[in-house]
Amino acid sequence: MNEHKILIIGGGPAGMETAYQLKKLGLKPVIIERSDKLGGHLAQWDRLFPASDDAEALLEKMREQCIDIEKRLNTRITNITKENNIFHVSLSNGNSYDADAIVLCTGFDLFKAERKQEYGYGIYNNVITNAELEHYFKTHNDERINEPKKIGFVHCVGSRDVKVNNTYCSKVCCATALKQACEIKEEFPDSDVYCFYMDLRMFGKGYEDLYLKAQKDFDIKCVRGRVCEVSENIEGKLVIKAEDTLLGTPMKMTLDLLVLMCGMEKASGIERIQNMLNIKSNADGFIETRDTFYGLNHTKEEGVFVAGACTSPKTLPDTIAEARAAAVEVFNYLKDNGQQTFSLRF
Amino acid sequence: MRPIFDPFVLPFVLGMTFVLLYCIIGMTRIIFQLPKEDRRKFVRSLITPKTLWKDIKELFNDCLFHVKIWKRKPLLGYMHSSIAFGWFMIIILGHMESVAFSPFKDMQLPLMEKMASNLYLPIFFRFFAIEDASLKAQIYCFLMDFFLLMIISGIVIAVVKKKKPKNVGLKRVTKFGIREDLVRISLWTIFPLRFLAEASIAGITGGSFLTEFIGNKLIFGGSYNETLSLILWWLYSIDLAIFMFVLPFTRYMHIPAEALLILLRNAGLKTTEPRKGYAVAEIYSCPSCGLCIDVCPMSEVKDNYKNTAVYFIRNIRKRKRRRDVKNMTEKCLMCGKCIEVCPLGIESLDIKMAQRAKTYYKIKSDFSYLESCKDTESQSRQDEKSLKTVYFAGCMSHLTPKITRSMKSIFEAAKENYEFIDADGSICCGRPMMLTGKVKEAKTLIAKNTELIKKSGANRLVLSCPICYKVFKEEYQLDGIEILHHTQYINELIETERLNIDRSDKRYAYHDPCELGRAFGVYDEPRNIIDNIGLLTQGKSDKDMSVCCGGSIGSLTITLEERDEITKNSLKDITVNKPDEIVTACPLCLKTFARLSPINVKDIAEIVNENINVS
Amino acid sequence: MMDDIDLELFNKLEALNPDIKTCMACGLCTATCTTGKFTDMSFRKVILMLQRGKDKEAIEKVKSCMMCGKCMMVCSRGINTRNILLSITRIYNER
Amino acid sequence: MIVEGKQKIWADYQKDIPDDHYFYVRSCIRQSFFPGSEVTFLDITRNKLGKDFYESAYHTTCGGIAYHSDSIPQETAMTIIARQFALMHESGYENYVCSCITSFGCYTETLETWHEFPELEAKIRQYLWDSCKKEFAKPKYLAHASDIIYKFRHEIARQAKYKLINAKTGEPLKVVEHIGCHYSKMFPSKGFGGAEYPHVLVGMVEAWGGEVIDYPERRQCCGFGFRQYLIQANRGYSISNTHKKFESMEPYEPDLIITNCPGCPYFLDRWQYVIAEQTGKTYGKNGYGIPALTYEEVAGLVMGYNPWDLGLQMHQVAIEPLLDKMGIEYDPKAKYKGINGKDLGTPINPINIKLQ
Repeated sequence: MNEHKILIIGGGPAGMETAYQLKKLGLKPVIIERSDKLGGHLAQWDRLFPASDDAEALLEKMREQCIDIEKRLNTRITNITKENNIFHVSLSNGNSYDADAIVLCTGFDLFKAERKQEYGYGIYNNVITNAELEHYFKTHNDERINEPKKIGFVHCVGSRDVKVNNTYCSKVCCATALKQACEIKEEFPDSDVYCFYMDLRMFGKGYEDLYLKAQKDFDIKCVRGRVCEVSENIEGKLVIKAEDTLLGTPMKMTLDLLVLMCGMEKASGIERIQNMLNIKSNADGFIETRDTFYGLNHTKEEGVFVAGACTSPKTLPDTIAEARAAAVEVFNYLKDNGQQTFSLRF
Repeated sequence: MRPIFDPFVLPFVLGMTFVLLYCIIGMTRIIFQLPKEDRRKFVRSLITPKTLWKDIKELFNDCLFHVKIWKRKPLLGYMHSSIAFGWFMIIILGHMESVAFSPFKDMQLPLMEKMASNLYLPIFFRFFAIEDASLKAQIYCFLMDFFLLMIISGIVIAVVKKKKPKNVGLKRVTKFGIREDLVRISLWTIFPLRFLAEASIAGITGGSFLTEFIGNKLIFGGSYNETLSLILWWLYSIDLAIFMFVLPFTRYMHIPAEALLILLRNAGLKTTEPRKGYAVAEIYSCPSCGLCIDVCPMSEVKDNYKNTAVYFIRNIRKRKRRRDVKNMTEKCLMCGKCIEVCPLGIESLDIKMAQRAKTYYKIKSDFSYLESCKDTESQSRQDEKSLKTVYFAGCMSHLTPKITRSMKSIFEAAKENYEFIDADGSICCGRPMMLTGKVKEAKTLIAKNTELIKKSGANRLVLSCPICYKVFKEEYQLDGIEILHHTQYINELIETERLNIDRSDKRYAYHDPCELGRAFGVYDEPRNIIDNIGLLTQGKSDKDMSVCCGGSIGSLTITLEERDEITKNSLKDITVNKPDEIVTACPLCLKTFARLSPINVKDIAEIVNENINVS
Repeated sequence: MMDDIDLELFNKLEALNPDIKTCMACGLCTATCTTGKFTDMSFRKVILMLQRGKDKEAIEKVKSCMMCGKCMMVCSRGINTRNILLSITRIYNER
Repeated sequence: MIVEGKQKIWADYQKDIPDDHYFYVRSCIRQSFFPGSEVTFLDITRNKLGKDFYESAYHTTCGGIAYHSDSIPQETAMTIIARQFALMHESGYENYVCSCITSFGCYTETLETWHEFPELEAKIRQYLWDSCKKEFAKPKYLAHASDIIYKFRHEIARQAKYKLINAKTGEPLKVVEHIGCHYSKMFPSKGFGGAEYPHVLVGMVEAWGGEVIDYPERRQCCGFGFRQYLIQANRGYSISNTHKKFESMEPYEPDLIITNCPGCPYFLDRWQYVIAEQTGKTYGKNGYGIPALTYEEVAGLVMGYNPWDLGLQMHQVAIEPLLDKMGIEYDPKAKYKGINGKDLGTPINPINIKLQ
């Protein structure tokens, strides 16, 4: 007889926070993480918008909270069956669990920039992604970033674009772009930094201040218009074309560095788990929630909960809030159904 | 018998000669720099009895008694008039005394010597003459001592003011350099030295209560030490010389310059060039008193007090780099408060406007598109001849539809036959353009508007914006068309009972827009209207002392942050007596206040409209 | 091609009026413009044109400005539009 | 430039076309612009590669130019195309290959449209019956002629007498490849290498020893663009577009431009003359232009065909510098002689660009 647990699939911010809150509610969460450490995408990031807070400090705090929580790293789910409201979960390391509830915190994948072929990622040397720039900020080690004089940021790469089948907004790229623009300008004060945007969606607290700061203090030049194509000139510099839609004229310029703001896509391999649990995707490819308001932490399958960016692109504050909400929802579910885990404890 | 000459008079004689020559040359230069027409006007004013009488009256009132300062700050007034009038009286009495009791009266002296002695004798009379025991002489002695005491009392106040400006009601005083310190100290010491010099010799040559009894008896113990006395007389003379040699290069130049300014002003002259003629007379007349510093709305913002009128004038006078003067000129809000408090009434705004007109703009305006602009036809106009009134809201009023809407409804309530001439957009009145110094371009706009208004056939023009009002009053030539701001118009409607107003017990504070109040003295009409509607509360500084709202388009370069400070300060003044609502009569003030005001801000037309008695 | 544009004058303008940078192209200035009733004046576009090296077109627009200051009153970023227009007429040459 | 990145894309965009048995249709304008090209194509495929390429004398225009210049509606264009398919069907072929990129685009567009809207296909079937009493079958495979050469590029390289290599220096020739817009820009999956980095011509150039250059305006249209040229008032757009491309490729000093579309070699060739006459500027060395050839002409040169038999004298830009570089022997006197030896006449020398 296996111990009854609550299984959290994915050890990113959503998973860590859900686990921590469940533990505080007196339940027994287990985090299943396919990589060798907790943190998800947050571990790849250097600083966080809107105020360039240290990502590592936040991650450290979250990891600390998870110290006493049971974790299975380097582990994948191989099979899930459901019987009398109990999930029998087999893992790749041969272990298995009986779970009273499952919380999917599988997060997202960054859009693969090479799919926007016209931007030449993987073909032209000086085209990089937001994640790579963040890695540069962390390590200062990227030979492509070499005293650039002119830098461009392309917003909405892989988002709001029917040509890559992603019609949704990834929500975090505008603020990330301006944050990174300010940071790279800080690093190379003599450079000119251009942001090519369609709409600047600075919806969150402090985001508009970030926008103003970027303009006023960092002289970031925001150009309304999507970059249509990138090529390389004989000196190996990038030539980009876009329309300045506010003026209605096409513009072409040479850049030393182009940063693609890759948006969020559903996590790869998530369909496998969805199939095991009989859970559908929504039109954007993310996991479908029960509804848009009240059932945001629920799937249509009883006992399977969701938190974070696995259901739609989310910011970190959104994710953390949703993780906390998920913990409460799980708690209520177990209480109402008189599940074993619950009766053991109370 | 005393000697008739002593070398110690020489410094004074030289100083006096220098300062007289300097003033005569300076004055001549100013008069020659005047445009021909102005020069003719000036000469004419001097031979017209009416202006001449005015000249004399003002010379006394302003130069000697400083009536204006008295009115505002009595202690300062006393300080100024005691020194100025006292000194003046000492000079006059000194001359009279020296004529009456001259020790050389009976001597046969060569003409030159006589003239020369006449120059210094009144000043150093006590040294050269021996007391006459006659009553007349005693009276002279008494008066001389009296005025000397008066001056010294004034100087005591001046010293206190310098140390603690707040004691005389000033927050900030002008900052000065070493030269100004020197001249000030020399001025302050003239009369104490004179007192000591006269006191030292009073035992022999006589004196009155101050010099003889207090000075001679108490300080010198009634004795006479010839060397000490001579040293004091030398010091007195040298001090006078220092004062006179430095005077033309300091603020004390305002003493002679003011006299000239009064004459020029009474001749009806105005500044046309920023650094020539009339402007020079004004610039030299500035005593750097700094009264304009505290009242300048810009002083609210740290460091901006350096842009106030006194520093502006000083920079022009010092022929500072053009760019500094230009920056100061462009920063000014043009609210005119500095002029209001200026004891000399120096029209520094005119100098600023003249300076702005000197700005060189490489790109010229082109309003040729206005030629094709059709006469704003009005559908409502049935019979052209019966049209009495046109309403011109102006650009800014289009940002405040509550004003235009209220005006429309007031016109209708008063059954006015009117036409809203710029209902779907104005041609700018030209005042903002004027303020940038582009006078010629402004005239183009003025001409176009003139044409449109004249075409309407009306005989009255009602305006909602004081910015427009100013330029319409000053620059437009709309012969036969009466120009009214809506405060004046509404007031007239109420007084002639064409509009009936309901009363409430609401408390209103009224803010005087600069270009309506200070510029044209329209203070009573709005107050009268408010009296008919509710209760008028007093602000901390009303009417001519009203503080600019901060929104003024007079300033070209002031930043939004700086404007906000001014607005907040102005609001503080207006709401000091806790009104329910703030009322103003300018769309710009309205919009500016509305941003930061804790209570409702309304235009006067709006509150009138709210309270029209329909029955 | 943006690379060939000489922005010396624009940089001068921006140094004198750093608030230019904060424009977010909301279009209030254009919508409220008094001159806009008669011409295609648009302050927002003037700035963009100067930034993109289209000085000539921008100057044509600037010439029609009546300086009324409405754009300054409405600007949601508090930009001193009126003085920027004046600065343009001082810095740029009519060619 | 990261070659592996491109190779990955090329690998992703490969299409399946058969080796043999094609119904071949010619291009309207290529026959008059560069008459040697299609002949050479058929000669290479039939005689050098030993394949079955069938032509029908009843084949007409595909209607593409009329369609793209808004002279005929889509249904008309589709009916014309349906008729060509009927010809193929009647001839017993299933694989359709066309010489023209415009046609290729129209065929692809038509087939895709019918796929999405079968009712339209039924309608066209009726139209074709009503007008010609013909019935058609859709081709099993649709290819562009350059796809065939691409497919056999290595075979051609094996049979080659010359290479795209400078015979004197041994350096590979620098080649600009220009793809017709309608080859894969509309349907990236229908072209070898996709839309952004097409491989069809790159593959040929690299197989035959040349080096492809990737210049900033590579994706730009040649300047034909239908309305830009066909409407006389718009021709300024056409030439300024071409000018932009040459300005962009100039720093790379290309030796040759290879194309796969009827309009492209024409405009890239002829406008060089006009630009030279207008601005005095030539883009080749020593007052010459850059030869702009069709892929058949390049294949022909590589395989040792006589340049004048290939029709290279029909080019405005002199071909001789390229022949010299490749070490191809030719008879300068024979340049303006027709196949039958008859004199074709000699063009008047322009002022700014050398013709021979």
